Amino acid sequence: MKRVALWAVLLCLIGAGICWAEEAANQTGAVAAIQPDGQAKSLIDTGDTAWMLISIALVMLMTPGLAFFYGGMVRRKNVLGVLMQCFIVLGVITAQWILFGYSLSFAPGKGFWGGFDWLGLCGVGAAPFKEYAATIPHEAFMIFQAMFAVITPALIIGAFAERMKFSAFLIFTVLWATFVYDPVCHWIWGVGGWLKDMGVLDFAGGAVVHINAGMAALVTALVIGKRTGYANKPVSPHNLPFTVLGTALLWFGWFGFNAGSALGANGLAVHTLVVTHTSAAIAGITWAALEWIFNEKPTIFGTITGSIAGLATITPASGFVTVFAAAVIGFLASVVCYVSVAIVKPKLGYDDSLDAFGVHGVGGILGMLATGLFASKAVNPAGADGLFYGNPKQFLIQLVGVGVTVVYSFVVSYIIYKIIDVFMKVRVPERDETIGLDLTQHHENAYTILE
Amino acid sequence: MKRVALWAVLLCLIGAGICWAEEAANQTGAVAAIQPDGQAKSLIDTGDTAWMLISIALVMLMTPGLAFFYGGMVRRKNVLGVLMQCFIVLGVITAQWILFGYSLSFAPGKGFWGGFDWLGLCGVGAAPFKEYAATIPHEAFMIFQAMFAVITPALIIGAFAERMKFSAFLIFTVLWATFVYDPVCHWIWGVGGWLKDMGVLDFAGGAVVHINAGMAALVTALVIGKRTGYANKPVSPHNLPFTVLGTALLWFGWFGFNAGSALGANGLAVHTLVVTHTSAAIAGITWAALEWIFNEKPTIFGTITGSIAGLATITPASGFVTVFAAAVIGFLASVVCYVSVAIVKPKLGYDDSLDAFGVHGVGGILGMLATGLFASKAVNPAGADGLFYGNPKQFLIQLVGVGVTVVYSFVVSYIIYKIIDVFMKVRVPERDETIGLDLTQHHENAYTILE
Amino acid sequence: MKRVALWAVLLCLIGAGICWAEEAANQTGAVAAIQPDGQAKSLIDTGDTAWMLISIALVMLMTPGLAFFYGGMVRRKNVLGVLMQCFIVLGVITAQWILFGYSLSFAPGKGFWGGFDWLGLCGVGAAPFKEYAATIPHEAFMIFQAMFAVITPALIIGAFAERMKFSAFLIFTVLWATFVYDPVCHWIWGVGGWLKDMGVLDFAGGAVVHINAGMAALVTALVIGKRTGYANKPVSPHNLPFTVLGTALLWFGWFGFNAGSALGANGLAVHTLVVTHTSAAIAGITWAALEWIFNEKPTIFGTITGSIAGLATITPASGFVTVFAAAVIGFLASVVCYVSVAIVKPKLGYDDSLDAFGVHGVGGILGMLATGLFASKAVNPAGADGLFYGNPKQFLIQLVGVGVTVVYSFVVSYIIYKIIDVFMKVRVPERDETIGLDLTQHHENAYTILE
Amino acid sequence: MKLIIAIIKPDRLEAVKQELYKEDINLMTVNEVLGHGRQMGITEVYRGAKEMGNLLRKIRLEIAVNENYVEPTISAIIKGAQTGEVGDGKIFVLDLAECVRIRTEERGGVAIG
Amino acid sequence: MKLIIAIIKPDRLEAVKQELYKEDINLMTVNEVLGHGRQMGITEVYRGAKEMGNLLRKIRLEIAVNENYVEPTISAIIKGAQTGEVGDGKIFVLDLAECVRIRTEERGGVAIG
Amino acid sequence: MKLIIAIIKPDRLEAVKQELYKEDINLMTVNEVLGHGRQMGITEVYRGAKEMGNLLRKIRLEIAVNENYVEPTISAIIKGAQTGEVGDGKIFVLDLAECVRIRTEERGGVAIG
Ligand SMILES: Nc1ncnc2c1ncn2[C@@H]1O[C@H](COP(=O)(O)OP(=O)(O)O)[C@@H](O)[C@H]1O
Ligand SMILES: Nc1ncnc2c1ncn2[C@@H]1O[C@H](COP(=O)(O)OP(=O)(O)O)[C@@H](O)[C@H]1O
Ligand SMILES: Nc1ncnc2c1ncn2[C@@H]1O[C@H](COP(=O)(O)OP(=O)(O)O)[C@@H](O)[C@H]1O
Repeated sequence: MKRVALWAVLLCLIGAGICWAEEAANQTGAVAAIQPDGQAKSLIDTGDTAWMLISIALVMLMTPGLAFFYGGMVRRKNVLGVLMQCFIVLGVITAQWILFGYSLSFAPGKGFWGGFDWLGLCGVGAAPFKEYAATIPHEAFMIFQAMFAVITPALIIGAFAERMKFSAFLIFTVLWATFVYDPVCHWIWGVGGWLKDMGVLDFAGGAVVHINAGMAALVTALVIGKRTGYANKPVSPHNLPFTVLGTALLWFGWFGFNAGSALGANGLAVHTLVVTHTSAAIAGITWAALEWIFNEKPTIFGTITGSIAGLATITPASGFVTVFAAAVIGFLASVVCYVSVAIVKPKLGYDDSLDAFGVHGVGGILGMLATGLFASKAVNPAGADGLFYGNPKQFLIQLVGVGVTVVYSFVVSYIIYKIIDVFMKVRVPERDETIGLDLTQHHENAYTILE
Repeated sequence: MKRVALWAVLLCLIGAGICWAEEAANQTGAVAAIQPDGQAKSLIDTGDTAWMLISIALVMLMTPGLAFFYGGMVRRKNVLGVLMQCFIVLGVITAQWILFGYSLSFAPGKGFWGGFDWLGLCGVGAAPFKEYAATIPHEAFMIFQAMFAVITPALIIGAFAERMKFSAFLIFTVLWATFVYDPVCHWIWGVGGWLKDMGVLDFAGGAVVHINAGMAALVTALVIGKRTGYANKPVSPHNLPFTVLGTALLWFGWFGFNAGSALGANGLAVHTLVVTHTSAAIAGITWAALEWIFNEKPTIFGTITGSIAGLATITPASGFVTVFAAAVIGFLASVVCYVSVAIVKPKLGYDDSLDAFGVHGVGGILGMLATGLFASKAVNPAGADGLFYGNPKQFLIQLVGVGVTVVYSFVVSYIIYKIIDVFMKVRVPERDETIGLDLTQHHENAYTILE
Repeated sequence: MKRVALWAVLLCLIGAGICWAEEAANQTGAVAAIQPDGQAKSLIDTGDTAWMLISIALVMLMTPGLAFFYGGMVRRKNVLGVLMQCFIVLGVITAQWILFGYSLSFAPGKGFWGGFDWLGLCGVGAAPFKEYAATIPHEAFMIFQAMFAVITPALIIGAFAERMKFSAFLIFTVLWATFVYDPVCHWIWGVGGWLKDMGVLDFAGGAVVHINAGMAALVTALVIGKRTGYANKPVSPHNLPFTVLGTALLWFGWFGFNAGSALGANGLAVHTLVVTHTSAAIAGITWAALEWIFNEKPTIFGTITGSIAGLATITPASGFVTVFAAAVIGFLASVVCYVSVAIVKPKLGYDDSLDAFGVHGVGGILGMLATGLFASKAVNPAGADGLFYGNPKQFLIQLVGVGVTVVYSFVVSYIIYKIIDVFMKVRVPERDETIGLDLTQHHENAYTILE
Repeated sequence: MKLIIAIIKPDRLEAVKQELYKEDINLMTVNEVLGHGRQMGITEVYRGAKEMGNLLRKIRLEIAVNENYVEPTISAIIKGAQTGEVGDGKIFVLDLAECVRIRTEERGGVAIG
Repeated sequence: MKLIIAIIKPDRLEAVKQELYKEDINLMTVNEVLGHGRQMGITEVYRGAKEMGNLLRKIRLEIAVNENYVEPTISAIIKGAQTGEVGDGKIFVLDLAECVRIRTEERGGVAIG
Repeated sequence: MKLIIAIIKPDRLEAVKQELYKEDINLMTVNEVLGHGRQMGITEVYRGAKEMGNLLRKIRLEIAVNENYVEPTISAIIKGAQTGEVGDGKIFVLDLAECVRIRTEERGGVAIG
């Protein structure tokens, strides 16, 4: 594994170099790509671009946010393991995206993946690509989507936290991004994607991001097995304030995630933001209320779990539904995820350590279906009416979208896991697990005890 | 209390539902509300909207920022209690705002509250509402103001930290938002508000936010009584870096709070930002200097307290004064708040645990009066000249604004507290206080000790 | 030292007052300065201004981000010392900038400093100053640059962390900002600056910020001497998650730092953001790979160090190079900084506590030179072609820029240090160092142990 | 010489210190421990998973004294720490064979104070 | 009466507690310590600076018992903590001269339980 | 057998460990404590509220040794920890009735090392 990493980096650079060398040869591409004047400029709206620039930054911040959200929940001896996995995803998937991930996902094409025209970002410059976003540079859309491609595999980390080998994790992530994320993303969002053409609505990633990651989480949790000693005793979060901090950053970033998906600073972006915030707020208080009823006391851990569930669930619906629908969706998000996390999981007995499936997978499915119920052309004429607005067909379409994503992600994630497991055990040896991932996988300690 | 919470949530949803059902019936409203084209679009400026979108996110982030600012100051056993109170406010007041708070505060009207036309956000859509902001969607103004409505009651938490029952807190917050925040907000900012019509200047919430919250803080601190053992020994902050982190997020968010109140990306917004930053900076170093003189050494805790005082104090003045005035105001903010926190409070002996009154209340009063001195039409033609620019009347008007807010908030906060205290003791039993709110109110621990 | 601080603040206010008094006298200046209509308005682009507003906020957040980045690395007993130094810089340099720093740096002029026309911000208002940015208020450019002036001296803190007297630090910072930062900034960025006129390219501060701070770091580390006990044992970071948090905030803020330096929401800003993110990502994984090869395991501390190196290195190049070049630069950044931090430093044996020189100084030099290699007019017509695009002269120009900055900062920082050392020992007494800066310099503890 | 170890409730530390000062006992070593005693713990709940937290925060005092101080120390601790409720804690007394002051290398009873 | 001090691996705490409960030993005081023993530490690396971390996290138990409980306590601890690998830890037994229950002021063997 | 408890200044730990190694004493248990001694605390100030912090960070070492190692251990600790200033700390020596190595169930002097 050791040197492979470096070689990979070098190879990437060379690969990319070829593309840019070509580019440099005929020059024009690059010029049109970035120069902010002439025809390109006239198409670009500075207000829309300003909102995209900050949305990109907001969504980038979500991955560190997730790192703290998850990092606070694990034991002290594993917190760096979680932070490391999140940050390495930020690095590796950014590279993957630039080299080929963006092309596989978004280059127009009707196949399994998108086309190969945009490998190494060839042709992706300052001129808008109208089919995706007419008033911002194509590069802005590309890098905005890069942040989605980063956070999705990072979400899965919650399922196998505290017991996966770092090298295996790295390989899993790259393969998963390429063979699960990129195709599903293309099908639902890419020009020529078959689910998109069928009419599946997924505003900001209910299926592409949350179901996709959630199913992979379920698979890996099942296959890797429970943490040692899990049966006897629940694991208390080692630093709940960190988890709260992560939630704050995620909520903050989610405004860019959802409202940024409007790809401009318009009424739809504002409405999406309102809807997103409403769902998060209602879901938070709903979870607190459920705990108050069933566990005597509301907890901050529950409240923020509810908010995250509300955010995940509203994601696919956020650009299509009214504020009222958002409140209902937020309410349902907490009820359903509460049942899945606090009742179903212990019954079934798998160890989805930080509830990556229970919150994101379940929330994503719920949100995609809710979109089929509550979507309204009155909110977004570019969308469709849902069942409650007289169009039952949309609900069926959403069901198909959900079904395809669930099955595809489950099966392919399983295959990837198993293949890696043949070459190297994916799970760390028990001794390493006992000592903790920080020391055994990274030779570091998060906190000093003396001094 | 237990089930009440859930029922409340459900009721809200139903209430809201009725409104949206109506809306759906005649359709048009919703369409005009969100659709980003036709006449509505032509009015919306994408640059202004982009700045509002991010300002909304920035102000949202202030409540978690405040949670860490306060959370770091309390003892380890109470940190989750503080975080929980802040997050539940984010949830509950968002719901309140959408259902009726926004209408009570901002629907045009000359009464105690604004009108009831905007209950459940009926009629609040993408079309700008010119009286508030002509170039951004009405929904943007609504949700921007929601964040103000959230953070204001959250500020009060500092006064009764470490000893209030969670259920009592929840009821207090909702009543306070409805009977104190909403009317005062209407009087000063709402179309038809009598203090607004009188000419009271409050750019971003010196009276509406800081005096309002500060007086409620003073009342609750007085009525709930000192923390057990307070007399013997000051309570050292359990995690000052968290308090510093909170300050950073607050300062960052305050740019949205103040400069966002310009409601557009214009010269005034930029100037407001400059003024805000200047006041925070000068106030920070002033407090440090005061400590250096009177306590031998400057502290980080003092420096950030000063900055927060500077931010709170400049808030009402930020859109009306020059940079020079901002420096003076920042300087005065630290001097006055230092006296109030380090000298007056110990003398009077009430236990405003985290100085919610001493910093926000006192800072707000100072800022409102300073606005009456330093405001200048040269800075903002939509404002007024203050005493130093030859218009003593404005100072008197500001005095009225301050007086009304101080008295009203003090009295009504007292009444609300006392009514709740009749039905349920507001203060936790001493045993719970000793063990800590985290365990007794929420059944959680912030940090693990072993593992 | 004690009362000096307060007097300084007062003096500043008076000084500033004079300027504003004049301003007030002839009124017009102030009006034109802020009023958002008439001719001024027509020039201002709301989209560009929105992006600048948020970029300002982002860059402000970098200083607290740096505080946590550094604060997590030191021992528990010194964390507040680091946070305090960062926050006091935020306060003091903001004051310095407003009073005279901005004028010294940016007022047009051909001398050692810029002119004195903008002392106290006289004449700096809402109207754009075309030579710097034609579509945003001049005040926006001023305050954006203020954040750069703040973070640069804050970077140096890493070199002498855990052992500098606070009062000496304060004096050093103000003198350094005035005699090192302001002139170098003027030479490279100011209208009339000789290095600018010579054609030195530094998009967002490779020389002005990183080399400048890095050389000062090297000098101070050499002169102040090693930490007591440094030889025997490396100092483990007391709270690595804080360092990770700081990295997240820095990365987030760097989008404003680099892409904000495009001074508008245009294709160049987007491209700069993409380039910045790419370099950070590649550098992060490169450092991890190097550790994997040479130290058996990749660490999170290494990964984030790499990312910061990548960000610092790409800074001067970010608006001039292709994405491919950014990947190469990111790769080189980690390789070179890794060598400097993990191999050269221990060999030479100086104690640059947190590698302010090893990462920022070295990265800055590398980045400036790389700009001379990879810059391309195809990317930014306002730039120049580098060596690889057929213009070897640009590389020589960059060499001159680097050389001048390296020598000037090294020498003048040394002189400033030595002068202060004559009047007061710059280093704390050994007893204070042993007990820790938090208690001895600030009379505070970061964390409670009991309770 | 005896080494007295006392386990007390965290919020009684201040009171115990005051009582000890009154008896002129100023030297002690303190740390935080978790105690498992007759006192009922408080249930903790994390995402629905309940845990009967049976380890409660306590403070552990270690005080080395000469024989004649043993009883005053014990009664001072009791005075400061007793609330009458379960969980008040215990005092353990051990024989101390030797005591050395590092600074002066003094030994025995004289080194203790 | 004896005061038993045991240094064990952190992940064995739960098992040790269970074994102690079986022997009806419910009272104990626990804290985290760092142990330096025969067990090899794990190298830590910070920006290339390697450090042989020779202090490992351990749990320290303090249990005061009457004589007849000494052997059951020792064997319960061994049963719960033994893995057979280096680093399993040690048990130290000290004579306990006196024991006081703060709540009731009871002394001696009766105060211990 | 003896159980040696030493309270030292945090920054002396490294030196004490080196001195102990020289005497071939490698086994020990360490934790952080707060000490209240003759050494003056440093005033802490929080928003103007002053507090005379009289508890200072110290390191507590616990070392079980056979009789013949007692004096070497004591003098090694002194050598490493002594600075001559107030606050250098104390060494306490207790009789150790029994010692058990959990891994092997060995007892007595042989289990100590
Ligand atoms: N036999 C014992 N051995 C070790 N520690 C004990 C013992 N008995 C009590 N303790 C400590 O004293 C604390 C208080 O004891 P507990 O039984 O709860 O109170 P009480 O003494 O009022 O009955 C416990 O939490 C534990 O830390
Ligand atoms: N002589 C001793 N004095 C104090 N603590 C000891 C002693 N011997 C062992 N310990 C503690 O017990 C722990 C385990 O000891 P170690 O030698 O690693 O295991 P084992 O007993 O299996 O050989 C050590 O980390 C240390 O905390
Ligand atoms: N009698 C005692 N009982 C318990 N701990 C003690 C006693 N005397 C000293 N200590 C511990 O030793 C530390 C150093 O003692 P101190 O009196 O400050 O230094 P010195 O030994 O140089 O006079 C104290 O902080 C305390 O933790």
